[in-house]
Amino acid sequence: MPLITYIDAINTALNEEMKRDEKVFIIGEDVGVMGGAFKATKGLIEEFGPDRVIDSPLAEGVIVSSSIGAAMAGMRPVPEIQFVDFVTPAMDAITQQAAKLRYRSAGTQTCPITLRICYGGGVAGGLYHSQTNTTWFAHEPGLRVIAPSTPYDAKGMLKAAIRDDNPVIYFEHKKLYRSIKEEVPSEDYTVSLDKAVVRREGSDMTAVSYGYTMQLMLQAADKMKSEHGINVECIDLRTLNPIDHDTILNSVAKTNRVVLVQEDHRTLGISSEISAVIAEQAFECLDAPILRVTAPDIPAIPFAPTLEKFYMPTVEKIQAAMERCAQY
Amino acid sequence: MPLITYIDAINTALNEEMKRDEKVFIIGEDVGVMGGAFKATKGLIEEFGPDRVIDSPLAEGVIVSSSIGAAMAGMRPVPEIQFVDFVTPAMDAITQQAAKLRYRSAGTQTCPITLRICYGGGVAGGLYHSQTNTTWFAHEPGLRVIAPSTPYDAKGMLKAAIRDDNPVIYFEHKKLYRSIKEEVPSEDYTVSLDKAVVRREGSDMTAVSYGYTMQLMLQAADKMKSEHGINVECIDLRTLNPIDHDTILNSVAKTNRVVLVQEDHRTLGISSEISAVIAEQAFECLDAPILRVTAPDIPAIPFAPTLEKFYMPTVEKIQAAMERCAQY
Amino acid sequence: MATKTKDRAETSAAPAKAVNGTAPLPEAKLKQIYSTMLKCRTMEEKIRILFKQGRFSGNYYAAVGQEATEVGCAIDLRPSDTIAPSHRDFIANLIKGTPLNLMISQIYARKTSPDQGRSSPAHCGYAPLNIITPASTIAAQLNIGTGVALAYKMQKKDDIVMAFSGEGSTSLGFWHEAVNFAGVHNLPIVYVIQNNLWAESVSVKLQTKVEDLSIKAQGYGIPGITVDGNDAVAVYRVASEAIHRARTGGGPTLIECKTYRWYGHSEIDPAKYRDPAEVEYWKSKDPIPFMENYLAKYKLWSDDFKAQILESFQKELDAAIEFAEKAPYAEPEEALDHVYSFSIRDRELNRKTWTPTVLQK
Amino acid sequence: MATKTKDRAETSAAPAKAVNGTAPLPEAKLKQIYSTMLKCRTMEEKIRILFKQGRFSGNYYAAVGQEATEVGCAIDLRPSDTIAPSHRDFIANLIKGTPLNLMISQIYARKTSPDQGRSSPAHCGYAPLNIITPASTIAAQLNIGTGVALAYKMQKKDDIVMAFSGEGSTSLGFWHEAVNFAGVHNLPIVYVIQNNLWAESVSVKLQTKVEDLSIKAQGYGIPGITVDGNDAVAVYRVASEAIHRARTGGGPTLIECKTYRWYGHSEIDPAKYRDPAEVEYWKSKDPIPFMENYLAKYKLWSDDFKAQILESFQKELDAAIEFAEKAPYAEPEEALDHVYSFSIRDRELNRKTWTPTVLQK
Ligand SMILES: Cc1ncc(C[n+]2csc(CCOP(=O)(O)OP(=O)(O)O)c2C)c(N)n1
Ligand SMILES: Cc1ncc(C[n+]2csc(CCOP(=O)(O)OP(=O)(O)O)c2C)c(N)n1
Ligand SMILES: [Mg+2]
Ligand SMILES: [Mg+2]
Repeated sequence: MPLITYIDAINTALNEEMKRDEKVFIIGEDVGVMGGAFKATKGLIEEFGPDRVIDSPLAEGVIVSSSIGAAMAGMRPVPEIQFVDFVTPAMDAITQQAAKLRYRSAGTQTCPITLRICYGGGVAGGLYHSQTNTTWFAHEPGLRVIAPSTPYDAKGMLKAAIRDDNPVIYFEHKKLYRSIKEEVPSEDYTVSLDKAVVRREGSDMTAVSYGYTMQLMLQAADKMKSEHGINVECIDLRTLNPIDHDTILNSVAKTNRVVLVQEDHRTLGISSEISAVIAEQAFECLDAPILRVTAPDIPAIPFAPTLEKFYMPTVEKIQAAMERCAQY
Repeated sequence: MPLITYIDAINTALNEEMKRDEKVFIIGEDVGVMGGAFKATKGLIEEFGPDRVIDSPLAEGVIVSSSIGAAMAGMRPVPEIQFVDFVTPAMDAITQQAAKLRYRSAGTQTCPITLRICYGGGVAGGLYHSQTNTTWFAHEPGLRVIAPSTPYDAKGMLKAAIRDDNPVIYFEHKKLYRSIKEEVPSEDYTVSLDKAVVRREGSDMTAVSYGYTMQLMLQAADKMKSEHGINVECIDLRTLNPIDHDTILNSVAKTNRVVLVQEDHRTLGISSEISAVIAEQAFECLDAPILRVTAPDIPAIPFAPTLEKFYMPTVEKIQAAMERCAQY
Repeated sequence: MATKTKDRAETSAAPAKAVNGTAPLPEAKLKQIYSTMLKCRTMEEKIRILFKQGRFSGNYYAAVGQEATEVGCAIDLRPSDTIAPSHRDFIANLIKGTPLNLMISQIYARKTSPDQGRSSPAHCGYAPLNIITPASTIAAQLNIGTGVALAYKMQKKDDIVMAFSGEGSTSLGFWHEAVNFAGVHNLPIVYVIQNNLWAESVSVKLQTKVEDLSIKAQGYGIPGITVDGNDAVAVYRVASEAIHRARTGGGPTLIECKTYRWYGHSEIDPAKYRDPAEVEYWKSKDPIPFMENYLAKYKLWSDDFKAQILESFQKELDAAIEFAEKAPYAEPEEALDHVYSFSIRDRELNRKTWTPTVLQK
Repeated sequence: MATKTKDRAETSAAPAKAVNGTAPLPEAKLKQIYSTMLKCRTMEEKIRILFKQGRFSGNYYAAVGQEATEVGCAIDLRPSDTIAPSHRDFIANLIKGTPLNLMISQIYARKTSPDQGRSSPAHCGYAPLNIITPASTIAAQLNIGTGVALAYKMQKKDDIVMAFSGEGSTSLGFWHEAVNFAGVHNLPIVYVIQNNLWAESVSVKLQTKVEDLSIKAQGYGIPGITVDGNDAVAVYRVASEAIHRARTGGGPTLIECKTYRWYGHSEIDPAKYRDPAEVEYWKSKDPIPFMENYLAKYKLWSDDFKAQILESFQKELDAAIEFAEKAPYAEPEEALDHVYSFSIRDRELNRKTWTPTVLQK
């Protein structure tokens, strides 16, 4: 199996799906001749032509709404938002149209789109190139929201998303694009859009995260083992909507302790929902407070290195929370 | 003290603030000659003229962004969004501009706007005239988000908001407009934007809500007392961002049991955050799971009466949860 | 681009003959236009009565007064063409052929409605005839319709999309994004602005500084034309040309129909913001008698002809109302359906509780 | 509305004399325009080198090649006028007078920057001179600027707003909402589109079907004009007229300046999507030698004059770079400041834990 990066996984998935199904097309800013701001769509316009890889006008609203319409009419659009910081012009299309079309038509009109959105910080992107904003969409029933954290999942979940009959928001973390490699099958495969996955088994504590901080969480768990002999079970959430409660709750029933990790700022991040689900459905299982490792409640990631560092969750911050949890 | 409705409280507050400060002006769809879709701005254009009560074009984005700019230049705009279901075109203006202007300019540029938004269901409004959507903004540091549930607060908080130096999102529940009356001072007064308030003292259980369901929660608490002798402490959240943790946690430290009530659907509603705060900061205080009474996770409130009824929290549903909590 | 307008004079409303010579349309077409307008009017006036009688709840947005616009534009669409209607275009369903039982079920929010009672009354779509179920969000249907047109082009079909919007809608950013996009991609779509002078209580003078909204087409490099929206034949000719252009690869057209809604924005709006003289003026320009006169000129109209149409349609309508009134509402739990392609009923109705699986450590 | 354009021919780029007679501008003004352009160029080329040397991180969006546009438009603004800049208008600060130490501190994200290092480099605002600190969001500054213009009008001031945007920005809904609004309210604002043919890698041909973007003004009922954005004098005259109109209650103007960015969208963009011949063509239309020739014609330019400007500016610039490089970053905890008008430090840094206050019941 070839060892590939996260962004190669995305590129390959797009390529394979476009070959498999001629209804699949791509639309977004700079996805064509430039191959995407981060090269996720590199080579696709050369292979599939400008009718299937559309360099759109600078208008996120119509990038998404035209995809919705095209999907209604039988296509499988894969629109792209260059940075989640700029998804706001498409807010209506995503939350009021894509999320509600099936519902408002009692299932007679649907829009299977896969909206790829680049998100996340830690790359000196500053206030407007580092945001997370997953909450806005995880809060909207009718949308599937996924956020793979490994190349294997990046590929398998993107393929599954494109084939799925629901509107899917696919969050790809820019810091993961080239920072990790993994062996990924060249054969066709998909990864479930319904299930969280246990990345590391453990009996002493449950830790849950997604995206880039999932990788940091794994490192912190390794340190907990080597430094304290504590076994942290690490769950990669992967799907932010609808959330796979069972995998989390089964783990908490076993470990009785929970640390939740997110890159997003604290209030109403994804961890809030997970915490609430645990406190409601697995209260008896808890031996300690549910701790959250998050960014502080500030509007976005400031640019200066001192400030960005203060903002971002780190292995140290996660480990400190795990230690507090273990000691409770 | 005159007995007035919630909507009269809003109308009076606007009138008084416009008299007090000529920098205050109103802008929105139908706020002028029609006096607002629900008559919240009735009579104001007659009194203050069309330069201070502006019937805007049908464009929520510029309703908010023009207010931001005007506020930067020294005005005190009070823009209105007719239904929160239609706030999406203003998503960028609210979350990326208003919420972040002070931050991105290190405090040198600010936009004290008070964005009034009508929200909420239970009025046969259907999918697009009943939404809540408070989460989108409660999740954004830099915004104050408030949601009064009584005429007294409606007036006092609106006045405080207009005088506040931060961008404030003022959520007014359409079902409250004319369904409750309260004695409200004719004199000038303001209500803090920082504090939740205990509406009903009790030692057996803490219940928290905001908006219309706050009123239902009080009724359920009365029934818990009369039917079971159980004293439920009811907290009216009032401020959704930043949330007043202390009032809630002090209550939980006393009662050791929690029921959270929201009209919004379940996932990532305001209750999720409150639950997470309690599970993290007052874990020792808990004798029972933190229960949430919410709407189901569906895209919006469907129109048909059977379906709307199924969706909405009711006194019965709240009471049932309180009973479960008490029996635990 | 014969209809491309260069200046104000040309964009003004013009009767049919000014658009495309003087040859009258086929008799059958003229009669069909008329009878459809009459049915629309009859249905909406009836729905208004039903609302006043409290026989359905919610609200209704009547297009009474605007029938020439809607019928003239949409009468020739194929089933495989798509209509993207706004809140005011319930009658688009009648024109395109949605069964009346289903339409009235929509008004009554019954299970038998195409949306099983989920959307508000008047927000009616119908998948088999490619009528997009509208959101209330202004311009949303037009944006989605633009995507349908993109698909049609990609699929090399000769189907087209007709998207309706009010003049108020033109102020919204999404409207602009869609029309600009259609221009760039030369999409098979016809944008119809029904300029009825008011967006709820807001005068068109507060929406935009321009007088004839078709001039906006120039900013997108597409043809634009303004037509008298109360002259069904004029509208029909202008629309036919635009539809033909769209079908044959000529790209989008922006049509402004100047017209008027007789009643309030909705049934709960007394519309006091309008000058009664303005209302009277427009009622005197009622598109239906206008069409009757036109037909009469060609000896195609008689009281009897009208009475026949009305009589048979009344029967149909009464039957549909009876059908709808007898139809059930959806069951409460059905609120949980059609959120996703899979069911969430179990998840929502049966929340489990977990207990520790091992002894305390 | 002398500059209102009716058709394509008139909207084409035209040298200064065609706009407003042939009288040359005052010598001092011509020299000021030139020297400011030269400083902008010098500063941006230096910043580009600093970036390549890794002396600051993030990114930079150079307006090299577009100086005539920016300087010609903004040179006469008062301190109390507002500029609404985009990501590419860092030099607007130089033109309006933001102290160089602060500007370069912005590039270095130091505490001494007007934003204390919060925004990305190039996103520079300066409150004392009414330069809006830009978000990266396209068109956002223009929308906020429209609100500032609304306030100016309400306050009966004769200050105006100048809002810059790229041609790509015109596709965005917000852009449309703002310009339409300004038309309705006749606001004192000048919208300057710097049409540099590319929005990142996307050709203007994929943004919109129209050729001269000033024609979009017609959709909003405001004057629109296209001008050669590399001819500073032409730009200056067009802008002066628009500014005068705005100041005197004549409302908004849309100016399209046809120009070109020499380098990539940002310093990390090799811009391979462009034809090298296109780049060469535009480099041959460099606005600075163009202005030198113009000045020389009136005997207002010499090598010496240029050398003097450069020498003194280089010193200033070097001093500013030294200042910035020595300046500290903000302290980590300062990330918690300026979220609200009140402090959240205590809340974020000292989270309390609660224990039961009464015995178990
Ligand atoms: C985005 C959005 N904002 C506001 C509304 C509320 N609203 C419903 S209809 C309407 C006026 C529409 O006017 P116009 O487009 O002229 O259509 P008309 O009602 O005249 O047919 C408004 C403001 C909405 N539905 N969507
Ligand atoms: C709403 C939004 N979408 C996308 C982006 C990413 N982006 C930054 S600059 C740019 C191109 C801008 O082109 P143009 O308006 O022509 O300005 P120019 O860069 O040419 O000066 C894009 C797409 C953004 N900043 N904001
Ligand atoms: Mg209208
Ligand atoms: Mg450009």
